[in-house]
Amino acid sequence: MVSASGLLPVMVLLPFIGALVPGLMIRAGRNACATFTAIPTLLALILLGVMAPDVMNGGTVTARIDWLPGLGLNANFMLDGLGLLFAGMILGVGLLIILYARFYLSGDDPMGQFYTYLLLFQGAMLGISVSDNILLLLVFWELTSLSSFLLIGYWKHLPEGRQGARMALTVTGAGGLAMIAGMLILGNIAGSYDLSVILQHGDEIRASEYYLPALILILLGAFTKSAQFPFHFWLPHAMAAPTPVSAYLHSATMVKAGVFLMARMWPVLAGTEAWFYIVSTVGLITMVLGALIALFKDDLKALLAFSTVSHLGLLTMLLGFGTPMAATVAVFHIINHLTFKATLFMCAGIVDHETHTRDIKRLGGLASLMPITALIAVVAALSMAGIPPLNGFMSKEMMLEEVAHTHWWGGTWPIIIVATVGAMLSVAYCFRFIGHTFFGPVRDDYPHHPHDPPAGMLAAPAFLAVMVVAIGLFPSLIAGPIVDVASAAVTGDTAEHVHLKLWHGVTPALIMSIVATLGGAFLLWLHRPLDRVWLSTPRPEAKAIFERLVAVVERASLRFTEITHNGAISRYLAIFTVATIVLGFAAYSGGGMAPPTRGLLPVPPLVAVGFVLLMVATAAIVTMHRNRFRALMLTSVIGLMVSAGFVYLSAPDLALTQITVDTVTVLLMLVALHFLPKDTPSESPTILKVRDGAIAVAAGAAVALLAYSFLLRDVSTISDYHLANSYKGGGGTNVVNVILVDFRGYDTYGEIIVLGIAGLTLYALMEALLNGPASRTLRNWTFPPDRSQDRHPVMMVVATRVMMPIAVLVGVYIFLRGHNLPGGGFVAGLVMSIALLMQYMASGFGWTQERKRFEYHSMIGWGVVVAGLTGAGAWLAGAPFLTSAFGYFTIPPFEEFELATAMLFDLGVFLTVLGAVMLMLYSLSRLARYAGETVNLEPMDYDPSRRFEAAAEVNDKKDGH
Amino acid sequence: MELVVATSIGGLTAAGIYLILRLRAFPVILGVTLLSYATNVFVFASGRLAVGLPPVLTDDATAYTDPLPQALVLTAIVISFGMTAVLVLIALGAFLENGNDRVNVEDERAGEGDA
Amino acid sequence: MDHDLTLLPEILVSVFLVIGGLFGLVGSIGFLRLRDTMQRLHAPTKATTLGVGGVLIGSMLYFVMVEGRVSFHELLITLFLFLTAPITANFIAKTHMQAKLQEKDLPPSGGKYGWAVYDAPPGEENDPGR
Amino acid sequence: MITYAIVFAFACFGFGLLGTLWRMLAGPTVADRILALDTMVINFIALIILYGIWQGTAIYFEASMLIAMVGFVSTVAFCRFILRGDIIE
Amino acid sequence: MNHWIIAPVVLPALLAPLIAYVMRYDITLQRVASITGAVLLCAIAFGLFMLSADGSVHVYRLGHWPAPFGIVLVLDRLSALLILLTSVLGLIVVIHSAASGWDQRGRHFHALMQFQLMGICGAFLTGDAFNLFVLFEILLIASYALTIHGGGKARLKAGLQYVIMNLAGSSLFLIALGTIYATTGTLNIADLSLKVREIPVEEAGLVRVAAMLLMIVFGVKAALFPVQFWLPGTYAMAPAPVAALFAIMTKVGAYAILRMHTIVFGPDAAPIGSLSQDWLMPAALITIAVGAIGVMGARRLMPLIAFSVLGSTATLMLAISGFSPHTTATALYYLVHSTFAAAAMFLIADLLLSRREGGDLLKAVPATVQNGFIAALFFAGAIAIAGMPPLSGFLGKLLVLDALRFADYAWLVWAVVLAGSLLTIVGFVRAGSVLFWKSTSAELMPPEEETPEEETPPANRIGPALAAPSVASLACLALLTVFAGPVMRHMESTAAQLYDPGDYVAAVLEDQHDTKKLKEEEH
Amino acid sequence: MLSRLFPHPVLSLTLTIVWLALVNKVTLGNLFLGAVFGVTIPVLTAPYWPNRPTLRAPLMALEYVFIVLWDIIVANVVVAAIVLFKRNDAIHSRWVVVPLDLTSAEAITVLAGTVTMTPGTVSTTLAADGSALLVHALHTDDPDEVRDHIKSRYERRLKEIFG
Ligand code: NA
Ligand code: NA
Repeated sequence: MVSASGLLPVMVLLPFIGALVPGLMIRAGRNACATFTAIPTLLALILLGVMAPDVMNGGTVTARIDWLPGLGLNANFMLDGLGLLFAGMILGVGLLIILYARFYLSGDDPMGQFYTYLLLFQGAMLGISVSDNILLLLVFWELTSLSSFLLIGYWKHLPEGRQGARMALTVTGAGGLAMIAGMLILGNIAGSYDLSVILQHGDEIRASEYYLPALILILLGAFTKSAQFPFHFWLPHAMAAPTPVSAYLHSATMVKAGVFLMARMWPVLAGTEAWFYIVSTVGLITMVLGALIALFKDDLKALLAFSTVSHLGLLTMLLGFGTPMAATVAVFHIINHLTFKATLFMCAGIVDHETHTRDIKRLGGLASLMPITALIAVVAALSMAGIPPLNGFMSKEMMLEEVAHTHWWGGTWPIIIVATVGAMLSVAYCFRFIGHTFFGPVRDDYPHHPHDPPAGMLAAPAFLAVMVVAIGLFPSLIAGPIVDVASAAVTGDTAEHVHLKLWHGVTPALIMSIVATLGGAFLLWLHRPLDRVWLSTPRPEAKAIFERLVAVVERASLRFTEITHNGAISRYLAIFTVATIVLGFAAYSGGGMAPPTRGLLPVPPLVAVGFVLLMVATAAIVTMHRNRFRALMLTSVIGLMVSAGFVYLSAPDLALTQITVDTVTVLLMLVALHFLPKDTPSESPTILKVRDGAIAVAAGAAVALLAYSFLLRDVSTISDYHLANSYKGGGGTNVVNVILVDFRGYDTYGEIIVLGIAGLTLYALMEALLNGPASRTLRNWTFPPDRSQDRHPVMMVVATRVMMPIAVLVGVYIFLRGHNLPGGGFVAGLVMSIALLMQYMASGFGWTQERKRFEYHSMIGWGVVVAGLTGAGAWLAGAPFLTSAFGYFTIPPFEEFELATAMLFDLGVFLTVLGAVMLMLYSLSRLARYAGETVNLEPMDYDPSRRFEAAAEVNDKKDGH
Repeated sequence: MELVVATSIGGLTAAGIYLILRLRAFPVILGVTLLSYATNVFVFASGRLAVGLPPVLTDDATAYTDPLPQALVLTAIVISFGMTAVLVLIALGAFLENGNDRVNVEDERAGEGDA
Repeated sequence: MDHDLTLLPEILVSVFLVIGGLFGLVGSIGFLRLRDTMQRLHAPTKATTLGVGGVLIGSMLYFVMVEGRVSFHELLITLFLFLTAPITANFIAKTHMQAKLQEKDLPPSGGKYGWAVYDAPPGEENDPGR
Repeated sequence: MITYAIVFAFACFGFGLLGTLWRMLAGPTVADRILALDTMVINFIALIILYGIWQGTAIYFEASMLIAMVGFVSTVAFCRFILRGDIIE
Repeated sequence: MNHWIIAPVVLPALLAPLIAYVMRYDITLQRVASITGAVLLCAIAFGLFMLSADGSVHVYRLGHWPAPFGIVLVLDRLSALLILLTSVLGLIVVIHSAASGWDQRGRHFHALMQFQLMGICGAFLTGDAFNLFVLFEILLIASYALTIHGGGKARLKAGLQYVIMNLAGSSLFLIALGTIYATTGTLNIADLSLKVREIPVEEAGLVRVAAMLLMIVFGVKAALFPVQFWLPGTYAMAPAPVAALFAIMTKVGAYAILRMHTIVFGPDAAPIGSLSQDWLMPAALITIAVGAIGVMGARRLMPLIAFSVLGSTATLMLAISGFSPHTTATALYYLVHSTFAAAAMFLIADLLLSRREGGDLLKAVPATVQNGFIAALFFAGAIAIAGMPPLSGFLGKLLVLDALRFADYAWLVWAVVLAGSLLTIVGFVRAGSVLFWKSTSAELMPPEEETPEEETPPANRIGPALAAPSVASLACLALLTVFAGPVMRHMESTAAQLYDPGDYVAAVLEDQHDTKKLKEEEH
Repeated sequence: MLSRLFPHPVLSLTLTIVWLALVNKVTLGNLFLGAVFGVTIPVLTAPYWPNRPTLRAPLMALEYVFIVLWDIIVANVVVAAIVLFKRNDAIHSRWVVVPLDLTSAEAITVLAGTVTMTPGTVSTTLAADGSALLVHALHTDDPDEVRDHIKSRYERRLKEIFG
């Protein structure tokens, strides 16, 4: 047992591991590729064989691997009878399909891919069949959807393949998602996601109030997968896949997953009214409907596909009956269906392969041209039709037997009639399949002249056909044991053994069967007129409906997205603002406010004047903003008044900073505005303006109220510590500066990095612009002809020459005093840059740039590095980043002065600010030269002293003559 | 005074928001500028208002205004300066490349996908 | 403002402050009532300059005579204002000329070249970048 | 007495501020508006100095000095923008 | 104090200027430096991860000032996890941008990238609310630059919108911080935890507003309804490696919500109550729907991916909205998944689009070279982000659904998540089918003039260096799947630590008296 | 060598004084520090001020300063009177062209500045070759008189000062 339980996960893993191989082996040739695909399958089959005896003896092989115990999702495997049956089918048929596909696929088809997908699919199916954890089962379940998607869409150049694959994935994927919910509910009722645990909680589950939702959700998964009405429509379209895929997916594996699931969950979910009516009804409808449609399909594969639908319906119905016997019959029929359906698919593939058509109306008389194929197909088809002594007969008989004593919607008769009709239709399409394909006169208009294919292609169907006969003749011997253990696993009843035999005597079932056979033959005889009626009857085309539905959803989604995410940032912001106001208000209303603790400070008249200026300027910006230049000037007024407020309210540092920053900002904006339109067109309709106005006023009022509320209330803050420790611990009397460079130096470090990045960004963007289409726009730039000819006026140049050194000195002063009085590296950097900007404005870009001593880039770099290294320097002393040190020194003849590492840090700030501001303006002003501005070589338009020299020259010339 | 400050904040916020809801980059930039004035004053006000008590230590002063919000505002001013600069230039770049300075993406539905 | 002041400094300081205030006021009045832009340019650039000058002197005197500490800061501000005011006026005048006036509205310069706002400097007459 | 003088000066320059604001909004020419802004700055400097006297502190000195400096720069920049479009060329 | 704690900030911050200035003319040197930096960052992050794995909280007091007066960095399991995640993602992205040549399409890419990493790591580490703002701004401004890297009109417009949106967000952040300081008088997160709880419920109006505003700010970053609108446009237009890196940016918002909620504004803080939960779950649900609908309706690949990322992030937020140790653990698992899945998707899309004619329009054009390889990568990425097995997205989804089963309206949560998954799957299937399958069909229309913005690149093959980052992202997902058990155990303990903030608060504030004394002795 | 170290001796002196004014404390240490800045800053900014002018008559410059200061005070009173008491239509503004003999840029600038700061006149623009100054007079009935006043009172002195 120990070894066996180790083998189980290995068996499941083998196909997945093997899936890596074909892609690699394809270079070694098609045979090698096929062989190496077969090997893992074969190995898995061998492992299964090793474990089989335990199971056949009534045991269960289990393996438990912890995967995600927190969730209850574990790689727990369990091989019981049902699992053994399915695993055997999956691997056995898989092996045959691998063989068959080797010959079926043409040289143009990427065979490596095919085998990879096939093995992935095989692994997933195998996983489903032996999962002992429903979450694990879900994993494999979804994997089958995915891998079958790849298989169905294998011929990706065919639109039918692509559509079929998408439809299959959509439908089964949707079912799978529903099933996730169902399984989660189930697990929660049972308290575990382990199947073996769940199986023991059947009564509890059925009694739970969540039973019905769980049931419906799980059945959605099973029905979609097994193509039950009304989800049956995807299956026929999956037939666009290569025939080996169809044979595999639609006989033995994929579609049986749903049936498997119902069988697996049977002990837990079955036996209730809900189960009975939902499952058996859906199954019955599917059985009849599938058979009916199959009868009128001309495409061999489509016919088989609908017959599959029909048989799946049959199986579903049986499981739905909820009786152990019915379940046992279902198990038996699963085996039988596998054998004949896989055979038929392969035969259809052979026909297609040989004649290059699958259209039944273009076929006929193939029996003499490809006798072996015909023989195999006839055997399988007769079995499907339920003709003795083949295996299909037996399970059909047993099915009808179950039907005969099932009480359904008020009696047994309704179901007997409907089931018999189903069987009749089934017989009819089976006869049609063989009759219209292989019998009748030989034609001379086959698209391609057919003959029997190579043995390799025939081997697989032939083997299965033999099985069809053998099971029919010796059911107990061949199928009996496995049916026993499998049905025991479904019903949980190990005591009862089914006695599979051909002859049960004259039973109601036999009568129904005879009626069905005769009726079927009669239907086939009437096929031509019926076909005409069928074709002229309007009926809903499921595929069209589905595609229309998807298209509608798609269009609706697109519409929704286009309306909501239409790139209208203005609206996004409006929503943002409104949401903030609403949520903020909602938050507020959950609390209250303490009574005010502070009195109002008086408002001197001058403050009132400043307030008027501020508010009028603000209002004026709103009303006059379309004249951009004017609006910009008005922001200067606001900046001025805000600075005034800072001065009045004891914040000199803020005033300094605000005023200098504003100036640089205005300069930047002016440089940009030069290239932007000078006016903003009036575009918003009035209603929009009113709306925005309302939002804006609401937001303003909210913020004002918020501020007003806290302004009236005291709170004790941490800054007492800063005031107390600024001088002692930080070495400065300007507490704000000490906070900036010491207490919260890390913020400042971040802040200069922001500036540094801004500088870099502007530079990088400018490069991108000047190398992109924007440069074309710029090159076509025309300057207004009436602009002033006064480019670098003499007076300005001279004044700047005097002022710049003074401004630099002021910058130095502001830098040095910052630690103790308002000022510091940041303002100093701005003052320096304003001094330089003055020079740029006076003497022009070209001349000034030529005299530049420092690279702005490197200035930023050095700034950030100096600040960083100053901070890191503390590590040398074993102290944390940015720990400062300071001391007071006296070097005659200087005054006593203070040196603090914080000043070095501030130097970093200074350098970064200077570098960033200059790099920004430098980058921006490069635009002008692209727009055709010349580079000036002289500092002023015309040095008046040259007038004198020029005159002298003229005089010299005159003298010379 | 408190009322004056609160109203100023409110006025600046309202104007700022009205402008950032406009359709062109330049008024939006102006709006952002006004908004950052508003937020700076707001944060500043969180230290409450004081007249004539600058937080520079002197021997004769008995009380100081709260220095911490001032430091925060300084940081915020610098950051918003950098941000404004980047905003202005991106707006300019977008204008030069697009030929207009609209902030909203125009409806230029390019071709239909064929899924 | 409860310092113990002696009369003379108080009078001196007050006089300068009042003078400063008056000139500031005159400048503003002129700025408001004068007829055209060029006229308005005269009022503030002069009157306000002296207005601020008066205040600055008042401030210096106050700190020296009342608070007893010498203050040169005001001198610096004066220096700045005196350096910049003419340039500012000059620029604003030129702005007005460029925006509202034409060369023909002005008397000729009397030389070979016209006024700098309208005429390119020697040697750059044909520069397309201008 | 100084108190009265300061209040008087406050009133004068305060009136000046309002006057410049009016001129700035009313124009009519762009030169008027720039001039108004420049004058506003100068009035503002005077007010800060006065406030310094009022408070008896020199701590606002840097503010007025810087305003004098940057006020000039922005006035020139505004003018250059009208004159040439490009303020740095 | 362990100085390594600040290394994730200082290392890139020092490296970036060097790259930008010293190496500015040599792209090879930049690449070497950038990749080396990223590798070092990974190593440091791993070290910190191990350091914090025992559940200890490490506090780094910048400037040696005691909390709450100076700024502190706090390393706990959560911050260590996110830094590790950031650094690994950073390495992946840096390699991709070097291998794909994205770093050459504009200036200063690597420097900006380093700054970006610095900002993100800093945001995860900081224990100070205002400092969080500063680091947000760093990571934002770097992201502005990276968003418009390489220029182009659509990208600039998208960048402009991104900047505007975030500037509005930053303003709100400041208002929130102002209100916080005004009501509590402190900025240190641990200290806030204490101060908020001291406020009587009936006087908590203002601090509640502050909490809400903060959550909205973080909601903007995390792209939650109704402030999610910016994300699709920005991510769709950003350069692919940048968009990949942005996978972590939304997580910064998620992180901040989680951090502030558990330490400061948790439901045990009476003044705040259940403020965060009340709106987070509906917002997340609507966002999931918006994302899924966006995927379903997308006609272009990049918006499709962007919307799927929106949905994925919203699923994360949904898990966070459970606000219990268990739901948070699942959220953290999903966070890691969502980050790598989004990154993988963007990188793979880049491999495809740089080889494909006709831009990202979902329309059949002739197949690119290595159609199959790219298709396989795309398939894997789509599986991951749509939450299909076998990758971690499926496990994450199961975890989230399972964890939220006791939430109010659990059925609605499940319905939205599952329906969202379906739409996402269908959308991706459609896209993949057109991009990879239909492109092989013969009856292809000749490529039209659609979006010749990015000129058609040469049909170059994908070498190992170029494939590695995408494959590595997928490999991370695979590892996350295989080792889901141990990973979840770690997430459980991370969440447990998060919901027991006593240690955090004590570690930050505990030895303040000692520190103060030490500081005084120094002078 | 010396000229490279002191590109602008007057400027250096000015800066030293400005420094003292900035720190607002006249001590030997500050004087020394100011001197250090006075030397270093002009060296750094020297490239931006080529062709430094020479002051030929420093005393005369001092005289000039006092004359101008006096004129400014007078100017303000005069302008105040005009502004306050003259009716708008009684104000006769005129343009005045002042042909220049000065050729030094610095001298012209000082002259233009002086004109602006003194009675009722604002200098507006130079001729493109710097040969004339356009002055706006707030109120005058005789532009020639204004021109002659400017030339005799200011330009003559400046010519001597700047050589
Ligand atoms: Na420090
Ligand atoms: Na004059």
